[in-house]
Amino acid sequence: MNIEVKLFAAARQAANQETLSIEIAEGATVQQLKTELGQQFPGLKTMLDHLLVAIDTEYAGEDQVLQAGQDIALIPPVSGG
Amino acid sequence: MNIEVKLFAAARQAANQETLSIEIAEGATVQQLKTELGQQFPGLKTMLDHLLVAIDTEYAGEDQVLQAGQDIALIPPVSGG
Amino acid sequence: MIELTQDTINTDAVLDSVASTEAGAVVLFLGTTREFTAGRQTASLDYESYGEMAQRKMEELEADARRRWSLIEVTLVHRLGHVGLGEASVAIAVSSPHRGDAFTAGQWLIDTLKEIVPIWKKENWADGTSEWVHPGMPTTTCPETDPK
Amino acid sequence: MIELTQDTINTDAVLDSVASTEAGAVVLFLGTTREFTAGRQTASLDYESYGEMAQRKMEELEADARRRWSLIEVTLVHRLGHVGLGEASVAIAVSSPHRGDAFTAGQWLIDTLKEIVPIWKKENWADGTSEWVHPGMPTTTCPETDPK
Repeated sequence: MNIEVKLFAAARQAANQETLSIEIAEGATVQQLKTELGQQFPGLKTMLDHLLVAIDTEYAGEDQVLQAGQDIALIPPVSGG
Repeated sequence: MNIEVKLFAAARQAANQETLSIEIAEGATVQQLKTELGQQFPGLKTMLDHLLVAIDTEYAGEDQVLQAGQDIALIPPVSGG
Repeated sequence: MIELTQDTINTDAVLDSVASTEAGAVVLFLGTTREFTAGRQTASLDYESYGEMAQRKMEELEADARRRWSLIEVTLVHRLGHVGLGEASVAIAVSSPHRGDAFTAGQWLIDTLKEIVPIWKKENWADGTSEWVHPGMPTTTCPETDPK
Repeated sequence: MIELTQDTINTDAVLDSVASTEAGAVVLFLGTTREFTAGRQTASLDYESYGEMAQRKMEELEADARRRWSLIEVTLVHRLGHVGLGEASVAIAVSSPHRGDAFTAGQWLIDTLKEIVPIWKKENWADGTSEWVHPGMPTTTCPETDPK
């Protein structure tokens, strides 16, 4: 399935775009999405260990399974305040 | 010697005046001043255990000796803030 | 800035007094007049101070806080006289490079001010009685015609 | 009140939003832009957020704080976009019957906001370079022509 991934801050800058479109297998987990992103977008590779994934505006675990239609975002370490 | 004692809040109210004038012996301590005040101004008697004395705008110990010309005040438990 | 004032506390001026480009954190504390205390209704408060000593003790608080924490600016303002419901009777503001110091110093300043600065509060209850608040001392209810 | 805003933070409005005659204590925290960090000079900051998620996380922070402490009102405002030196990037205000709760909740709110709310800061250094701040992640220096 194809999913859109929102990017922010240094991740957005590294990819030079605000959303990525990526093809992943049905039943893929957050972990698998991150591996796939690293392969297809080399600029993100060094960041991947530091990125969390949000699904529908909630932090997701590495084993969580992705589904079509979800709101997916990469969350680099936050620095608000 | 004669000293003037400033009063505040409930102590001022109990004595119904802002300063008291009292005669104490040369070399009298804070403790002796308080005893004397209780005898001469019965309205203050029930408060005495709760009153501190300030000498020249600093809290004084019970054994501190009073001297003529000092700025003496009775300090009831404070409640600012 | 240390101030004892009969006027309404101007929180903008208090915040301006601690602003600094060295500061990463500002903490402002306001002590405000609560309407109900243990179920009893307050109409207003009156504050009285031993002015020279209160000023001196507040200056000592500032100096002590500056020794204990890394602070840029410290402001203590206490209101005197009549204070209505919801109004601030005290404002404490500190600025610091780091927020931990700003919070800790702010709390220490109000805690210690309430323990040692010679200022007294009279509660004017909604039932028409009033009394000076002297923690630990037996209560005295004031006649309405308190001479001051 | 929860707000993400491009505008200068209005501290009067923030304080008004937590005012209450039930409150004995108000604590306001402002996070302000420091000129020097470890000796390096900052010219300004830019903040970016994942808006829907930041809003949701800030609402969760308010709800959690209300469960943990006795609070009357809670306001969280975070600035987005360009923030100049000395200006506030975040304001947190809480009112409570008692000051201990107001201080503890205020500090917990800013500590936790900084850990979990998806907002990011870009330091624009005085030397013309800039970089996104991502604690724990190797630094990336941005070209001056960052597309956003």
